[in-house]
Order: sequence, then structure tokens, then C-alpha cells
Amino acid sequence: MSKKFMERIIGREELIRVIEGLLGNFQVVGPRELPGKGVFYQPMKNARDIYLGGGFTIEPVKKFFLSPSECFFEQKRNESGEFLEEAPLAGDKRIIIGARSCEARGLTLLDKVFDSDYKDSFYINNRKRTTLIGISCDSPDKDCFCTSMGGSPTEGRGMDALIFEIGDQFIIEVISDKGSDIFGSAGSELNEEQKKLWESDKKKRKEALSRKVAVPDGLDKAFGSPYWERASSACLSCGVCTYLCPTCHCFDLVDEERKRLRCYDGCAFADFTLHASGENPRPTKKERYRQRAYHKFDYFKKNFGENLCVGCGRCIRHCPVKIDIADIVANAPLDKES
Amino acid sequence: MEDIYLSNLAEIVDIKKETPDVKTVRLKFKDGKIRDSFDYKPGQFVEFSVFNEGEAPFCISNSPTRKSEGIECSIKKMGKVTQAAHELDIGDTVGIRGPYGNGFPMEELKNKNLLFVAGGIGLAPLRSLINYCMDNRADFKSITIVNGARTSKDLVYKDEYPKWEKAKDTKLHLTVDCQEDNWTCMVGVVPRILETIRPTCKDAVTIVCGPPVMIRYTMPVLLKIGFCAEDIFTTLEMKMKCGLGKCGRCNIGPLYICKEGPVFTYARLEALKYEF
Amino acid sequence: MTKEGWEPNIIGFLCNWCSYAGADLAGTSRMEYPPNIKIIRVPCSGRVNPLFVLKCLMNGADGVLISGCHIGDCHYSEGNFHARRRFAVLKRFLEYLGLDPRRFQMSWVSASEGDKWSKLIKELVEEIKTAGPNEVTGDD
Amino acid sequence: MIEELRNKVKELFASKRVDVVLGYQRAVDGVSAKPLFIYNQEDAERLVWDSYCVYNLACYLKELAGKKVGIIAKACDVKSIAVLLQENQWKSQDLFVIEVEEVKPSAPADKYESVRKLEAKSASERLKFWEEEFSRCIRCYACRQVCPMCYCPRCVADQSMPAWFSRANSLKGNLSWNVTRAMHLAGRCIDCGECERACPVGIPLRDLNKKIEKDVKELFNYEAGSSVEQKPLLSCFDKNDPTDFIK
Repeated sequence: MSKKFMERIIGREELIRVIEGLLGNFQVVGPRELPGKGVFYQPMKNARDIYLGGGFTIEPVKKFFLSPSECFFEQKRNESGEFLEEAPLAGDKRIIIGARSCEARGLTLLDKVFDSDYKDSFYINNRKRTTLIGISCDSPDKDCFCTSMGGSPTEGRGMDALIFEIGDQFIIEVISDKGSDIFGSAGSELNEEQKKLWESDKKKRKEALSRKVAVPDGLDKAFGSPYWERASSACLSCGVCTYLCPTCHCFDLVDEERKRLRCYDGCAFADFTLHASGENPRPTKKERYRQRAYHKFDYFKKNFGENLCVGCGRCIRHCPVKIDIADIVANAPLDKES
Repeated sequence: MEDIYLSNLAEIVDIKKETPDVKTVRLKFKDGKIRDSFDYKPGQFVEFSVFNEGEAPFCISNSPTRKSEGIECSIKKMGKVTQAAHELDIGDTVGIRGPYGNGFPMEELKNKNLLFVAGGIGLAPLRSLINYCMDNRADFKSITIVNGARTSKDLVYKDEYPKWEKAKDTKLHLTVDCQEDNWTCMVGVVPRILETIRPTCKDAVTIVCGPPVMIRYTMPVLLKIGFCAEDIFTTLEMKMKCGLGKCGRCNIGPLYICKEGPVFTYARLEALKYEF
Repeated sequence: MTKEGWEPNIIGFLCNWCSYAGADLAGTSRMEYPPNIKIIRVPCSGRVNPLFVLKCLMNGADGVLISGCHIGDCHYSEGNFHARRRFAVLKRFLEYLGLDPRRFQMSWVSASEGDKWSKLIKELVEEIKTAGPNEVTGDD
Repeated sequence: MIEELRNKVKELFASKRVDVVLGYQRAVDGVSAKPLFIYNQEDAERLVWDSYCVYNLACYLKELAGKKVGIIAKACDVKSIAVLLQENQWKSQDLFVIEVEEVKPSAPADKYESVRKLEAKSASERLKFWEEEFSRCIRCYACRQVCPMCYCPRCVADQSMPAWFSRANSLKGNLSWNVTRAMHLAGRCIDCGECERACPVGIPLRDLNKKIEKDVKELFNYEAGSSVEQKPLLSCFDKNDPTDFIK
């Protein structure tokens, strides 16, 4: 990470004023708490709505880049016959405030899928037109394990700026040009004492994570084991874990009202790999759950060198039957090659 | 940046009814530039769109050497897209995206004896390769084609059989699962036919394509005859949607069949410790 | 409120034995009624699935009418009984969701009631006109 | 209490009365509970029973057809099993129900309080309320997968010929899905509350099902799961069903 940017320190009111300034000429999205429901990213109308608490949004920022349903083109007809009207790429710049380090890190993993051999124009356009400002979390819950996945609550990977709330002040780590456009001249530079305070605060945040998960290498040795049948027995085959995961990216292409849509899809669903002939290479939830575990902790590592998991804990936190993928994968039996 | 999911419009120029539930559709791209620049290897597939119904993968069943006539896809009526495709007429517009997949490794097949083993609609990808060999006959040694189907009505490309039989050093073996009146060729499932005719495996390569059950029982027979796993090529039929190795359906282990395949050697599939 | 010249779009599911014949009678007897209703013939009012009603309302229909034989006249003897019970639940449920109750109506019209049919459609179109266009389906 | 439960389950296996027993076990966090599939006597050791055991295990019955199944059932689970028996999904001799008394907090005085509050609102307020709720639906179908009554082999939402609901994340598709799911549970939902608990975005799904439950009681004096012999609501009728809404 190029270190040519200086950290800034800013008061609460000034931060609110900076956000209000942005509201004027950008589309700004931030976390908002709906009482009794949870925290959701929503377009911000008033800077004071922003949720600065310790909790996590239910849906990750992924949905602003890989949209739950995206229209690619529409088939139309004019006098000279049929033609395909391509959906225009959204042009307006926007700012997303409040992402956690795990979600932003998830975007850099999605970049490996959608911005590599085949360039997904819709995803890339969303990435380019968005400035992502993170808020470092200081109270991870029992399901978080980002430090075991190579990340940390203080990591700015995939972000343009990262805000640390310390006391009633905010230290802003400017990471990219986009971040410096907004916070480059905000507040003041850090003096030595504030820098030390910030370093100790960062250390405290990392240590706040109680959970350690050791993902074994060579998971493929356990592929044939009946372990997966028991591990997945309680799975309901719903889409909660895949849709709320910052790195799950499987999708479906469907035609509706002459439009070609890309919609979220998930390997947990029973008909995800069902052939029209009725054949299904993953007929039961054992194969399906094993596919999700292996795609994240074996296949993706083989193809791209990193686990496809950022340890955000959403799939554990929101699973209706409390299935814990970290525990299941950590205890996979590598010894017997059954 | 161009949209990698955008279909190219193509017009249906000819429809041939092969069997009660299989039609071969010949398409010509509407856009001249694409028509000329579109090139493919035998064994590659395209994402065929019937607009407002959906998209499905179909191998290109005619040889690249005959690309000027248009590209052909043989479609068996199975699900939503294929049923809609069967209701299309000549002159209708469809969408073609591709070509995708690795296709057959042409260099490894050059001046070798070729054994084609096909079951039912499995002959479609092989026809592309067979006709390619016919048009470059000198590059290949002997050709043996074993083509089976449930009944004689299910045999596809019947009008090409005489041409294949008359070709140089080419033998065609047709078989149906059970005896039918006025059926003169062989009777029996493909694996058993292979055991009876025992084609030579010296300096030979075999290409197999058919329903999963046929592949499962044909492989051991080929190994018994003497083919080694590196010389057995098969094209896998998986559920595919994007064709770009992104949508997460067609993978076996870390391999995305639509991108790294669908053509694999049996050796590579066996080496995969994952489900196959 | 509604733009000038807006004409409501109403879908009618008519049972083949009574209501369809009643509508046909209204036609042959030259009875005037507004053309806003688009009729779908079904074997029996019991054949209509709540999903049909929902799909109509969600895809731009301003009103849905289900019409079948009077209780006791059903060609299949119990089709309209099932329909009555099924749509009693749906009617209240759609109202609970905030959809205007005038947009989903039911009526028994027998094969001889051509006049009831034309009067019914006239009333229905007036009611839907006052209810205005169906905003629920605006693609957000 | 828990020892007694474990021994009862072990005895079921010993007498070969069951192939699998559905129960609860401690979850990974050591505090909450999660469902447990018991296949033999050793598994029975992991059985727990406390207020964290909230799941309606009858939702797993749809995958265990043909097996002899034991199930640890709370009061509402027993009612959902009654509906499954009533709909001929299971034969009682294949099911071995181990009833355990309710640990959940007792139901509020007026069960339909939230429904009445919504009914009192104006139509436009209700529409705005539901539109806002359904706009958050992510179509993960957890509400369907967690429901014992949703056992269709191919759900209407998964069908493609025709595709009944828009797969897009639009209000149209979300509203159609949630309304149809509630209608398909008319006279069958026993309000165990699992759908609302499983919904990750907090949509008040019980207020949908309870509204239909209230209407069905008022219109036809019908209660889901009250007795196994009772015929399903929408597959039967009565001569003097209400008819005032029909012109």
C-alpha cells in the first residue's frame, strides 16, 4: 500500500459536516439501524442517521458491486427487426461509508473473479465509480474470525479511507486518491502522542478477536469422508449463508420480460446444478454443503492462492440452524483418505 | 468495455428434424463482421439464447471447415430453452455467445488412428470433429465410428452415414439397444459392441461422448481393450450458465468444466480426487 | 389525479359453462358494456389459482374479476364451493396488504344472465376508474 | 430430565424402533443449541434440552421419508406433526414423537394483537408498511426451508415453466413470493414462529400467517393442527361458507 498519504484526525461534528458536504453532490450510502431488525446499508438522507455503533450490517457491501439482480440487455424490436439494447453502465459517482475491513477485503477477492481473465463490465464499473470509506470495528462478536483469515479489523485493503473512532475523535487513515479527495485536508495531521494512541488502539482492536480458526491445508484428502454427511445433516439448503457472504459470487442468468438478468444464486439450493434431464451431480445437501466448504477453503485457494473467506462470521451469525463453517472445516478429518 | 454476457444476434437459416425430439438448427450471424470473425475448434460450445426464455449451452455440431454454411447446433427437447428452440422457425432470431470451452486437442489427434464412441445426442460434438477429419482426411490414419442409440429413431445425422462409410479407411458401426424389425446393423449397448469389435488401440486415440451412464460403462471396456487413460478423451455434460467459469455450477473440484473443459482426458478426470 | 383518457385494464376469469355463456349472451343480445375487461376462459371458477390473481395485479392489471356459476349450478358440482372458500381468504388477505379491495372482485353470473353481466361490468369499470391506476406494480 | 430423555432415545435405538431421532445439541459457541441428527446410541449422549432449543424439528421430516423417525417435539411441533399426518405425509407408525413440555415464554394474551394493529391502519399505510418490509427480502427462501409445511418437491418459486415469480430483487417478485407462501399455508400454519426467526432481514412473517389464521377462524371456524382427522381447509368446503363478498 503506497504510504504517501497522511493520516488525519477530525472531530465528530466536523466529520458530520464533511459527510453533509458529500450528500450535496454524491449519492451517499451508509449503515442505518432499523430498530428490532438490524443494521442495513441505505441511501443516506441526513448525515446524522449514520450508525456508528459496534454492530455489523446484515448484508455486506457486496450487493453494491455484484448486484442481487442486474439487467444486462433487453431484446427490443423496431421496423428493421429485432435488436438488443444494452443496459447502460451507471455513471453517477457514489460514496459508501461504514464498510468493515472484512467486507472490503471480500471485494478484493471478488476482483479476482470478475476483473481477471474475463472483465465483468458491470462489476468493474461499480468498483470504479464508488469511493469506499470503512469504519474500523472495535467490538467483534463471537462469530468473527477475520484475523484467522489473514485480515484484521484495522486493515484497509480494498478501501479508499478507514475511520477509527477513538474517544470523541476520529482518526482517518487515507489510503487512496479517492480517499484523499474527501479527507485529504480534513481535520489536522496527527501529532506524536496521537500516533501512539492510534497504534495502541489498533493493537487493542486486533486482540479483541477471541476466535482463532485454523483452516487445514490439503482439505482434498477429506473429500470422500462421510464426515460431510454428518456436518451438513442440519443444513436447510436455504440461501442465507451464500447471499449474506461478502465473497460468495455464484449467480444465475434468467430471461424475464425480454430482459437478460443476472440474479444471485447459491450452491446450497437443491436445484443449483439440476440438469434438465433430471441428473444432478450434487443431489443431496452433503455434496452441496461440501461444495461451499471446498470452494472457499480449497478450490479458490488452488485457483487464486487465497481462501475465499474473510472471516466476517455472517454465515454463522445468521444461519437459522447455527451451522458453523469455520468449526466444520477446522475439524475435517484429513488423516483417513476414505 | 464490452459486455461479456451480450449475445450476438443470429438468424435461423435451416432446421433439420433429426429425430422426434432432436432438431439441428443452422444459424447465420446477422452482423457480417461477427460472421467472418467467428472461429472455433471442434468440441467447443456456444451459449444459445432463445430470448425471453433463457440460455443454454450447445456444442457446435458442424465442422469449422464448413463454417461458411453457418454454425449448427443440435438441440434435444428437454427443458425450457430447448422446448422454445423447437418451436422456432426459419428466419427467427436467436442469440449466440461464445465460442467457449477448450475443444478437442487437434495436435494430439494428428496422424493417429481415431476411435469415435457416441451415444444418442452425444454424436453432436463428435460430428464436428469427424467432418473436420473428413475434410482433412490425409492428416489422420484409420477412423472407426461406433454410434449407438436407444432405438433406430434416435440415431442422429442419418444422412451423413453413407458419406462416412465411403470415406477412405473409415469404418462405421451402428447399434441400437434392442432388436427392431428391418434393422440390419448391430444390436446391443455401446460398451458391449466395443468388446465385440475390439478396435485397435495401437497408436490410437478414442473420443467418447454420451449420457453419463454410457461413459461410466464404456471407460472400463476401453481400458480393457488396451487404451491408456491419456488417450481417452471425453466431453463432459455439466449444468452450465455463464460459460466463463464464474457462475459456480459446472465445477468438479477447482476445475470449471466450461472453461478448462468440457474436453478432458480420462487420466485427468481420474486424477481429480473430487466427485466425478 | 389520473392522466386524462386513462382506461382501466381488467382481467376476467370466466367459467366456461355459466359466466362465459352469460357474457356471450350479453353480446348476442347487443347489450352495451365497456371493453375494458379482457376475458380468460377457465373450465371452472375452482380452476382459478390465487397465483393467477396475484400475477395479474403485479403485472399491471388494474382489476381482476372471477366469475362462475351460482352455488349449486356448478357443472363439476363443487368447483365454485372451493373457489368461494379460497377467494374469501385471498380477498381479506389482499386488503390486509393494502391493495384496494375494489381491484379483486367475484360474482356469480349464470348462462342466462346476460343483463347482469353487462351491468356488472359497467359497475366494475366505474369502480376501478374511481380507484385509479394500480400503482403497486411500479418497478422500483 | 435430560438423562431421562437420553435414555428414552437410547431405548428406541435398542428396540430398533427408529432409524434416526431428531433432537438438539449444544452449538459451537457452547451456549445456544442447534439441531442434532441421532443415528445411534452414542449420539444420544449429545442431547440437550433447554430454552435455547427453539427449532421446529418437524422441518427435517420432508427429507426422511420412508425412514422410521423419532422426534423430540415441543407443543407447537406436535401440532405441525398433526397437520403432516392430516395431509398424509407421514404414517403415524413411522413416527415416534417424544413430547417435551414448553420452555418458550408463554404466548401473549391476545395472539392477534399485532395483526389488529395493522388492520386498524389505512390501506395506504398498510401498503407502505408491507412494501418497505418486502423491499428488504433477499429471496433466500429460509422461511420456506425452515417450515415443516413447505414440503413440495419443486416449489412454485423454483419452477421455470412458467416462471411464476420474478427472480429479480424487485418489489413485484418479493411481494408475490411472500403473499403466495402465506396463501399456501392457509389453514395449515400452526404459528410456530420459525419463519420469522429464520428471516435474516427481520420481516414480520408471522403477521402474515396470523392474519390468515385469524380470518380462517372467523370465516370457517377452522384451526390448523387441532386434530389429525380434520380435513385440510382448502380441500373441503361447507354449504354455508360466507358468501357476502360475492356479487
